[in-house]
Amino acid sequence: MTTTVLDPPHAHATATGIPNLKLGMWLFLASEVMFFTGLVGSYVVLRLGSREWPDPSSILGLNVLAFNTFVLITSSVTMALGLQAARENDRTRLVRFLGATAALGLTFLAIKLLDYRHLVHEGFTPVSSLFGSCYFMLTGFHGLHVLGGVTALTVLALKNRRGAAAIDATPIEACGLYWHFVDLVWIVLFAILCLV
Amino acid sequence: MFPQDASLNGHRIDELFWLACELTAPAFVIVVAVLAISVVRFRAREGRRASYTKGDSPRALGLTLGLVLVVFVGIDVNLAWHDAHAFHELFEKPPAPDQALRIRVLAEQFLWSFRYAGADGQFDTADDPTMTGEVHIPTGKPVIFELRSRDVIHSFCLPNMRVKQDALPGMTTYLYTEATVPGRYEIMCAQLCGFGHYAMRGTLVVETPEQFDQWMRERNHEFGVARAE
Amino acid sequence: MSEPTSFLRRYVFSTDHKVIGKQYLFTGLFFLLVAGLFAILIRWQIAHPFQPMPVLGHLLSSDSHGVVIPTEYSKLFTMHGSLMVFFAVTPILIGAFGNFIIPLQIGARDMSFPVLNMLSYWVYALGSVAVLSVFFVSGGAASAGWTAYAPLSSSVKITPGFGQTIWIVAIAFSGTSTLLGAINYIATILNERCPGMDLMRMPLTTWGFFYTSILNLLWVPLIAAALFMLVLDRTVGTSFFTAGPLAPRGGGQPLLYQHLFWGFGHPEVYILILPIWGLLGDLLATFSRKPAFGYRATVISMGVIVAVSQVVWGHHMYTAGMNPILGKTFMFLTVSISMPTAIFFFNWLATIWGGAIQLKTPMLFALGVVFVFALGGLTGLFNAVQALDVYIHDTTFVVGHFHYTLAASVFFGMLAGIYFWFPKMFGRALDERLGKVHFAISFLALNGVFAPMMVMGVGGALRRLADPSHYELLRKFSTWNQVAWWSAFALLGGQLVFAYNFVRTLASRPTNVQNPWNATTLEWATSSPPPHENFPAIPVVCRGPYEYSSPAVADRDFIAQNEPALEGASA
Amino acid sequence: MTGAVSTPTTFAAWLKTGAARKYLGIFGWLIVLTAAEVGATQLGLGKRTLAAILILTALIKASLVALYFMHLRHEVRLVLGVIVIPILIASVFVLGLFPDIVIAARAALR
Repeated sequence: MTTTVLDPPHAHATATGIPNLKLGMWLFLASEVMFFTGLVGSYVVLRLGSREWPDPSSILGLNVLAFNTFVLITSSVTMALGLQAARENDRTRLVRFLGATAALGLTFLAIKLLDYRHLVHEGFTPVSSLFGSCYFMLTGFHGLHVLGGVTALTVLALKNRRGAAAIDATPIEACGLYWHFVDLVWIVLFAILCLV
Repeated sequence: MFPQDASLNGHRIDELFWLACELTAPAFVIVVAVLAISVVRFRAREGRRASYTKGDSPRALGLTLGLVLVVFVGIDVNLAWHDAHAFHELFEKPPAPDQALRIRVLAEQFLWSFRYAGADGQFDTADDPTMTGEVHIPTGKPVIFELRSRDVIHSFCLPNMRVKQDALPGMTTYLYTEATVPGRYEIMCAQLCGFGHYAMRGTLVVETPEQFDQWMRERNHEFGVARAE
Repeated sequence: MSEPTSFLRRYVFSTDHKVIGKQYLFTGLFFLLVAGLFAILIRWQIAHPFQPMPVLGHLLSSDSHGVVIPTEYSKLFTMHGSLMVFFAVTPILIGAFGNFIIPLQIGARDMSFPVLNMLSYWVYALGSVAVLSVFFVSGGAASAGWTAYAPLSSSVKITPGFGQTIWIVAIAFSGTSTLLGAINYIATILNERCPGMDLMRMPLTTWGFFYTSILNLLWVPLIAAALFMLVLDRTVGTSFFTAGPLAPRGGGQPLLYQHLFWGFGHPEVYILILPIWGLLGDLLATFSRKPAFGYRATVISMGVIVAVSQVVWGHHMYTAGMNPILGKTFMFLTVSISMPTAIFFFNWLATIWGGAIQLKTPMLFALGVVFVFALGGLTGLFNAVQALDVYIHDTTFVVGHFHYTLAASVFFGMLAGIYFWFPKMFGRALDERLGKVHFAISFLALNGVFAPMMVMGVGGALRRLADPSHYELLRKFSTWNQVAWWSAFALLGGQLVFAYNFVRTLASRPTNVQNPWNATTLEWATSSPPPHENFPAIPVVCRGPYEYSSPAVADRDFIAQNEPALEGASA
Repeated sequence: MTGAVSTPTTFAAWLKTGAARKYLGIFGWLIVLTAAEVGATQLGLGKRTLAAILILTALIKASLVALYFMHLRHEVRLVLGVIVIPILIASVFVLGLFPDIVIAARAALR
């Protein structure tokens, strides 16, 4: 097995030694930090500058949200294990872990949608109050990020189903970084949007 | 160039402007002079080579830092210092409420309305004289404008007083001024507020205290009667 | 990778950074023309309020008989500003030059992510279609100003119509394209440098793009967040940025939008000017035949400005009733930007001082930038300090100031770049004589447009007034407005010279001169236009970027970056 | 496959190997902290105390994810800079919003 065969496009030696895809993903995450700063920061100052703010627990179903947190945290572990499998060049385990991660992401989204339906049914909508606007805006944008992640995971799982060459772990690593970041955002949202 | 200054503190703005001109003009002259001299004197000519200097010598570094220091102390700190004082004088010293005339300004697309406290000295009572498009103030007495907006952001701009202040929906902002020269001046809206923005014009009528008191009495009477009816 | 052969893959959906750069260039020039024509209409209206404008006025709407009515006027300045910033200047400077120059100057075969690069262009193209479509929807184009302050922009009761909403989405598209580009540029500059190309050997142009991309990477997402919330306010009916009677169910904060907007908006002005600063370093050195003076100091100063520019946004909001301590902090930080800027001027002037100046067209435009940017930069101090700014805030003085920095400097810088790199892009040089005529007209006309704005602004003339003569105070400025109008007209005429030169040169026979300016940086070390994947063999860099008039060689006055080490020459 | 690490055959055994074991440990901590968060809301604490506790726990959880799942603990300086600097800038920006949006709005409400 020669190195040229192993070398996927753009995995050539880089000036910094960091693979392009990984560096690019970190840069993208830096921009995501600023994006969520815009959204979360707006929520924080709008809330602190408001006369009154409802107690979230009186509106949101905490058990459902806590379960969803559990789902997303679990998906982060399967993602991390998937990368480990990729590094050990274990194709079967990699695909299974990627699939599990995507499935957990989908579960999160499904629960989210049911939660939305319930809330709207209860009269808590994006226009019912500033809290409603913030809740649906923040969880909505987070949900879209989860959806994007699920798509990427599915594509990667399908791509890595079979092949004779060694697994290129860099795309898995980059996808994992994104997935963990989405998880991280939810951890913050869960605490400051849903619990406080 | 400036519009007529009819206020107690407006001259500070004009002075600041000329100070800023005095501080920046030499820099501009130097830049243009060096450009002109270089283009004339250092044009490419047969047999002459450009000097091979990269500006990384300690001398160049010293020059650079010296320049930075001159700019910082001579221009930045100088201008900011004077400005901070003027700003404090114009915008950060609310006059004592009992010695000032309070006027509520309500901005909406595309007109200004003004409300005085009326004979009882209280706002939001039925005897408050309200005016649209025109506001009267006396000379020699500080005025507090309390600005609100009904729809979008407007900006209450009094060029002859050298002040302006945004009026935002959902909150109250304040503007202080004191007129010195009687006359009719224009009020402009300085913040884009829609298609009619350009026509959101008002009139500021500055009167002598006697004229103003007379005018106020008439208005109080007018609105007091309106209440009685 | 071999060169694609089909027309589509070669010229339309190409992943070659040079092709993408040209796509950006042509699209951007188109928008420059459109937005420029809007400016002509604006100047006409100000100088001749409500008089029918010949030719152009009739394109606006069929029933106004060529008169710019106030509703059209609001749309004109809104679209002028936003098209210029997001669809003309950003794509030309960052999209076109950035794409074309970065890989060539650092000795790379292409960008780090060629497919993403192609995607960036097409996202921008999609945004272009969207932003042009607003002219054809009911209610017409956006009209809340390029700043789109809420609640004017956020409330459909105040500003109805799809145009405003589509406009917001289109700006978000343009931002997304810029963001993807920024990721690509940073990764490319960090990762794809050829052997020997240390960071401190990179040409200043590339440094400019690097810094600009950092600001784009961080702040475009912030405006994206604000724009999404704005769209929600308009479509779903939330009230993030609406307060008072317009938001009966509990209001948000109009000021929050301003903070988010300027949080991005102030870095944005540096995003636009940083590439020009970088380019000046290259051009002044090349045409003075002298190393760029204080290269390291320039690089550090740019970095300082990048850092400070992110914490000065509040100086746009002094009249909004800002917290006093916050106001003072913003004022202090803002004036401190004059220090690194002074270093730039010192270095530029020291570069040409003692040089052997060749007054070629790119050099003329570069010197023009130094002149207009001096005016723009110095008038910035007037706006930076609180009390004075409150008086000139929202007057045409501010408009004059930011047009000197963002329009005049950027425009001249852009033209300098086009004249300079045209031979590299297309294998033939623009005509020098026509270029000089172009410069002379542009230089006089630009000053004729923007200097009157400053004078009138000090006199109290507010911006965005459909008819300044509505105010007695402003009627005395009619002569100045005439000067500005005729200058704007002349400016447009001057660009016809450029357009003629551009088209004629493109139609002429290529000369393929590799290095017409005898420049040292790597883009001149390959053929013109460069082949697919840029270099026959990846170059190896042996020295800094500006070895002009080095005593190490006697027969010529430059040593290219990739020439093998010479005896006695130091890096 | 040449060069591949000899993988433990059973899944259960594999989960006990170095990296996998570490991930599962972090997972345990995250679950415990989440439970603690939910529990804290039931204690009837003051609003400020509760907020402080929740923000602190959320930061710890976020750090665990960033340091171990995203491997920031073992990253080179460049990558750290790419992500840490924006977080600092973002914090400064949000703090800059406070005087105008929070403090001024509260003063206006009084």
